[in-house]
Amino acid sequence: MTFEIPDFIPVIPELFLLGMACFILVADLFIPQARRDITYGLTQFTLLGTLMLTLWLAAPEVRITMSGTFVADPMSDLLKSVVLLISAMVFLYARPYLMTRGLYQGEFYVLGLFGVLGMMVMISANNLITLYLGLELLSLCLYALVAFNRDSTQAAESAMKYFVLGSIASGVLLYGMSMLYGITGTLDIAGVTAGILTASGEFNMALVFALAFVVVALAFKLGAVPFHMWLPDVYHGAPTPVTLFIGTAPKIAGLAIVMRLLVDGLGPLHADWQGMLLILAVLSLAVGNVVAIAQTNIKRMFAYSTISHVGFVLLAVMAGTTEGNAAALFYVIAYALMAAGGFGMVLYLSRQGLEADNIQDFRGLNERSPWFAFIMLLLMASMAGLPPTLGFYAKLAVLQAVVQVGFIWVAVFAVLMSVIGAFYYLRIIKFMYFDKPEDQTPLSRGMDVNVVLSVNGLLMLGLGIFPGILMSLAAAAR
Amino acid sequence: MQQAMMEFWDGLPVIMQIMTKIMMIVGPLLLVVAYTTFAERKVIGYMQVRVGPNRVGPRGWLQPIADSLKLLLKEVIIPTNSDKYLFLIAPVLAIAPALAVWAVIPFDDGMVLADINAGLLYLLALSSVGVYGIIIAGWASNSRYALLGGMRSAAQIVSYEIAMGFALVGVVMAAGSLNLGEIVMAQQGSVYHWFLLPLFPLFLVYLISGVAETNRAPFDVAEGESEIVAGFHVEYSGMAFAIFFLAEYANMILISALTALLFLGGWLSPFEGILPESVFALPVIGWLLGSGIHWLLIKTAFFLFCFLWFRATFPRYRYDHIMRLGWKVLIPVTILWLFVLGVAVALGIGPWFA
Amino acid sequence: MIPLSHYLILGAILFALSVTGIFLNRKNLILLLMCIELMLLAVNMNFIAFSHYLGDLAGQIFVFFILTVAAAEAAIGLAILVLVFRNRQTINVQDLDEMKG
Amino acid sequence: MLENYLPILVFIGIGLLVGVIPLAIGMAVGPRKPDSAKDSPYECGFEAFEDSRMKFDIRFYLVAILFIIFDLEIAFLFPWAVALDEIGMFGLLAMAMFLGILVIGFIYEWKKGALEWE
Amino acid sequence: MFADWPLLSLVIWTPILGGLIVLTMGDRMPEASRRVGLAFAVLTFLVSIPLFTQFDRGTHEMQFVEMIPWISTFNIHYHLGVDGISMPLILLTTFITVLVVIAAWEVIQHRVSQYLAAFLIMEGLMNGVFSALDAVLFYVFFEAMLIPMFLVIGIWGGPNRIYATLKFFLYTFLGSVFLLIGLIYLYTQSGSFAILDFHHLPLGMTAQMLIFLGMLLAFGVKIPMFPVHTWLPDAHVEAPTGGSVILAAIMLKIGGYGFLRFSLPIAPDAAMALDWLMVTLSLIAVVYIGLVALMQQDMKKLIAYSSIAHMGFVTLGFFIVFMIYNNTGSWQGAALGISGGMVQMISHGLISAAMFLSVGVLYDRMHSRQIADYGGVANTMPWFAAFFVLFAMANTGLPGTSGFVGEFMVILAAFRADFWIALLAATTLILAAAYTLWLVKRVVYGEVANDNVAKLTDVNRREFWVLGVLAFAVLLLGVWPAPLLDVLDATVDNLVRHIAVSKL
Repeated sequence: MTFEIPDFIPVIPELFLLGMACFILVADLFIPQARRDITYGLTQFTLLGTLMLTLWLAAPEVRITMSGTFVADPMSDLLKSVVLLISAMVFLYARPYLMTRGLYQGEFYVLGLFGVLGMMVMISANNLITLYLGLELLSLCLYALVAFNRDSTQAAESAMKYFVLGSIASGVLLYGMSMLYGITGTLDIAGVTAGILTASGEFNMALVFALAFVVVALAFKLGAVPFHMWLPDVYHGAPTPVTLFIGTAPKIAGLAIVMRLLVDGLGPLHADWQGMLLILAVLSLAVGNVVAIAQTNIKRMFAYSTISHVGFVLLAVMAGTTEGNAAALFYVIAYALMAAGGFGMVLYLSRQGLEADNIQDFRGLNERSPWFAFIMLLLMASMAGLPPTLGFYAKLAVLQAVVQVGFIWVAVFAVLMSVIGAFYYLRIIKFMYFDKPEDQTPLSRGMDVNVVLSVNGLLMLGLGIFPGILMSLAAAAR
Repeated sequence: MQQAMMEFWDGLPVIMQIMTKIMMIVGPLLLVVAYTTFAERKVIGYMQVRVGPNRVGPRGWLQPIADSLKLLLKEVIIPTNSDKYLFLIAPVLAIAPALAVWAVIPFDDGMVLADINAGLLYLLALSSVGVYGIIIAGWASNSRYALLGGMRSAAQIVSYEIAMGFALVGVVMAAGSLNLGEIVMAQQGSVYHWFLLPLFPLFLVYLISGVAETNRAPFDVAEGESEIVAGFHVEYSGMAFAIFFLAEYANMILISALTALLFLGGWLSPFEGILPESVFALPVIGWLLGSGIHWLLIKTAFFLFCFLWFRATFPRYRYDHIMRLGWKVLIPVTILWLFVLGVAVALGIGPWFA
Repeated sequence: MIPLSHYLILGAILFALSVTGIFLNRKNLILLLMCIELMLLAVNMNFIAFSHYLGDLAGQIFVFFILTVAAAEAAIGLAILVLVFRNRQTINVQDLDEMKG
Repeated sequence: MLENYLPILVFIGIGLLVGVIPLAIGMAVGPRKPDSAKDSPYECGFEAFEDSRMKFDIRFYLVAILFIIFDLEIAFLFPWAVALDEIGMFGLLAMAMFLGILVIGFIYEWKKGALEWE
Repeated sequence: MFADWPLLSLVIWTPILGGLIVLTMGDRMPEASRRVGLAFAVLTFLVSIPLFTQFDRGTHEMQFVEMIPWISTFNIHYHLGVDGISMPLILLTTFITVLVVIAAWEVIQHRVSQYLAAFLIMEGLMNGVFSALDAVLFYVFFEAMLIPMFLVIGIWGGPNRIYATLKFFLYTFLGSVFLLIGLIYLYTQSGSFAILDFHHLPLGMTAQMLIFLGMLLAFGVKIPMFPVHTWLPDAHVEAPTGGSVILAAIMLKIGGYGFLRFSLPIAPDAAMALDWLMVTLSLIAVVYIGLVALMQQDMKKLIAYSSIAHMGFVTLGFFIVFMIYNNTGSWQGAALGISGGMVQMISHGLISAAMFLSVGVLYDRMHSRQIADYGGVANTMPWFAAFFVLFAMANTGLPGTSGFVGEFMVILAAFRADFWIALLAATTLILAAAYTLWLVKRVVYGEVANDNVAKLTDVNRREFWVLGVLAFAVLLLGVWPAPLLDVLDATVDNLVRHIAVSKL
């Protein structure tokens, strides 16, 4: 038996990223602290380079390689590009914060890059092994990143919680996978689908069990109620740049594995998982939105808001139609962009000695910086789902998919919950515009942060006025 | 007569057959252990220009028997506040793997208790278990010295285990098998075919790691009397102590035997392929010069002697030097050599990888 | 020949044990980490059993990867544990309550 | 094939017995006269004044963690090494990449001082 | 010459562009911001005039149509067009905005550019609401309006502004999401978001009922109908003058417009089945809210309640058509109610704007809205008093003012339906007269109440022009409503014809 040399072309972006991450890891060791900007620059170069490669290699057909473990298709091209773009933004926003806290270390970037690699592998997984490895590569990097500030009690505690619950989720996922493997006799996702279709009736019970394990694990990873316990604490305890990272790109990758494993792999069991997802989604919407109102810490508030957004995404997936899947992709991309901007604003306000993670810290932002108050306004409006911002179309697409399959009352419930959700986003707008600032320190960050954050906010409006591009991309990806 | 014996043998239940075989390994082994202690004292004695033990029995030959009797009759002290069960389990955990490993050691072609494919893996796995004995002993004693000694030797053992593992990977690459018998047979041909030559750096690494693994001088800081009294077994006395002692020597012999098997062709004769075939056909001389268990014993004995020799010659290493040697010298060397080896195997270089 | 179901039951028991351990244990974080490892081992048991009975090697390969990841996970878990201990001087599960959960 | 493992099982049992029996004999035959001085842990003559399971150096943890990682890499190397002849140049390159990444990690920990003891 | 210009797009995007320009000017040069803001407001008004002059009064078809694909995935188009119902509302919007910008000239000194930008952007969005022919486009404009209004009330409002603005926002938002679900349902049925397609979509009774109720929530809150009107007094009272004006003059009309554009044509059978509910609620608004207005101590609140009552009249006019049909068996007579409602909307747009501006004039001088603080204003501010009395008369529906035309038409229609309903509706004339004139009496007439009033100065030139233009418009529409009725005619006729056909 000799190995066939696989087609490496679809994997080039990943290989490039891996090579560069390794290079940066080593190079950073020889860079003195004063020249840490080199590491940062290399990281951005890597992300953008990978983005270029991904776009360059993007193609409308499905390419399967690496003995069937790796797939590149329009969905992976789209999601990877967004993941890379958002990660680049994350690192950009994070830099001033890291510099002022003594956290400006190469490890942050290396862990981040490996996390991005993990996400890319997840997105392109065509085999349970690849899927699991990508997931773990991402998770392990995130655990380490959460604990990145070694002197923070909160960070250590939330890292521990994240680690424990994340590992349990992985274990549960693996257990479900093992049962799937036992029933279908293959680890290949397409094979699993075929296996389920041909499996005889006596396996029905086992299949439902396996499915339940998989769904629970995915719910854990995505933070859907009632498996959301870790999320607020992790968002709260982690250093803000890490919260920013966790809150954005991994959600995209998370949806990617939902798509690959649940929608594609376990597609024949749609009738079984539809109900499960429905319950998860409804609970997430309710708990996320209601509990968020009570939060005073903006990171916690965003955490609960994330939960509610996850509810929306699950709602779209639940529909089980092509439109639903496209809506889920569109929603999650929109969400990642919004969250990047939202946390970017928190980082923007923070400075030496001020975390700016309290909602009160947004007081009077309009007087301190009308422009960034406007940017934040756009971001919050988008999260609340107000037209003409991007968030509205995301919700529209999801609702459309839900109504189409006849779940009108669920749609009504979802919009009611988003009205509740609008309340706490409005509260931030209220603090920014209607209150007097307590803190008069002038806000100034580097030009790069100013520009990108502005673009990020304006994107909410721009993509809100022309949502067609992103929507058709999402539709083409399914 | 022979016929009757064979029939008797075949009539025994399988389990009895196995037990008998095991006894045939364990019995001599324990004897060798006992006399290694004696040899150690004698060899070191002569190296230091003294006589060594010479009172018990003729020229001291009964010394090991006396020692074991003495240890048997001494009290097994269980310190207060110690964890009694763990305290007593620890020595058992140390000796059991040290003996059980011998199940896969081939003494001659086909002369092996369990001819399993994953022999080397089994070996690696069991030798790791020995660490538990040490750590548990250190922990259960409830003594600072024991704990520190236990931690130190555990850290040392695991550190060298990595280098050792890499060295073994080299052997497997060269032999293409995990079965120890097959590894030996892969070295068949002549003395040049022994892995000693192509794997020389790995051989050195393996030997050094072996010494460190067994906590022998010059890497015996864990029980360095001058620093932390006697390491993890400071609280042990009587038979409990004796068992640790036994385990250490059994391990020493094991490492020697393995070195012989893995790098020096095991039972293969060094004259093979050098002397003409006809020589081996001769009676007695042919048997002596040809491959056989005696060559393995000789090689093992040589390395065993080396162990003693090292102890007599080298001054004790400082702990940080030990760790540095393990991590910063041995591991890089092995990894580097694995690369070289990989290329050599792929290209089929030399008489070894063709 | 041991029937497949025995292995599966063993795997299930191990899995249930680990889950029970995780939820009942309120004292020691290390125990928690061990339970997580146990969970992965239960999964491995399943995979190996299936792999053997299906005559398909993929399951065993998966186990290989799971083991590796488990080791990396244990390494990070221990590192975080050390961090928690350094910051709080305790590894009691119940003491992890600085943030309302 | 599985029968080959039976001797091993028996051998392990005997190994345990070799540990247990002498210990039992020793405890039975040897004297049993506890006294507090004898039973107290060895402290170079000091009184044992506290639980001796004290904190110890973080580096022991570090070694343990690094060991886990490296030892598992070896677990990958074994099957590869066995099959090296059959998987050809591609197998070799794949493992070279794998080891390359391992080496990068090794360089990292080396430079970060994880391997320093004093 | 304007016929082939994208007039509707211009009407929408000119003010939005202007708003953004003003916004970027910042607070450094308030005077320049004001001038630029005014320039854009006037420009928009000028652009909107051809909509009226070039309007083809003989057809009910959509005019000035623009249609380009927007979101192809969902078959959504950038689809604009106006008919007789929407065109007057656009003119009203552009006209009122000019006045609001002028009225803010000296009053707003704090964050001027943001204030003006908010109003200009809002103007564009409201024009968008009136001209959108695609449901998603409509919804986008409909919701987007909320944000600038939310900020206007929250930043420049009175002491209790935050409560008021949140309430305003959440009420409206809550209502509108049900509209959204309804629209999505319609999309899944028809495969497009074109409103005109919805009109011709056959729907079952249950679906119609649910859609109608969903839209009722959205538009009922907006207009506002009893019992979801409670946000309005709060919002009006706390909003700055400009905010109150826009809110009363235009935003409320969006609710009425929604009924005509969506509820009636899309779910005619449901509307017919529920007409008792709508009429009852309308009458409650007219009578009960009228009584509530009588009790108010706060001028703005009084006008706010009066607005609710007047809007009750509008909905009465819209939904009484079914009763007329039941009574007379003819759909032709029914058009009167709808036309009346429309005239009432336009007229109320002018009058309420004028009333709020008048109160604003007083408030700017005295910083009080309490009726009790005033008295004898006529002595110190004769010009103002004259205007105020005129507007108050118009508010009561005095013949010769625009208020009269609409109310008269609706009451006339009501008589065709049911005598008692007409009688109840007619009480509005008495009630409105009571509360408005009592307000005028207490504020304008009598002795000079206190020193503060004595120190008042009369309207300045700017205020004079603003009030004067409004007074002119109110009188013009009162004596010569024909141009407006001409515009409405064909469209309303078609609407009635359309709802006459059951969709079941």
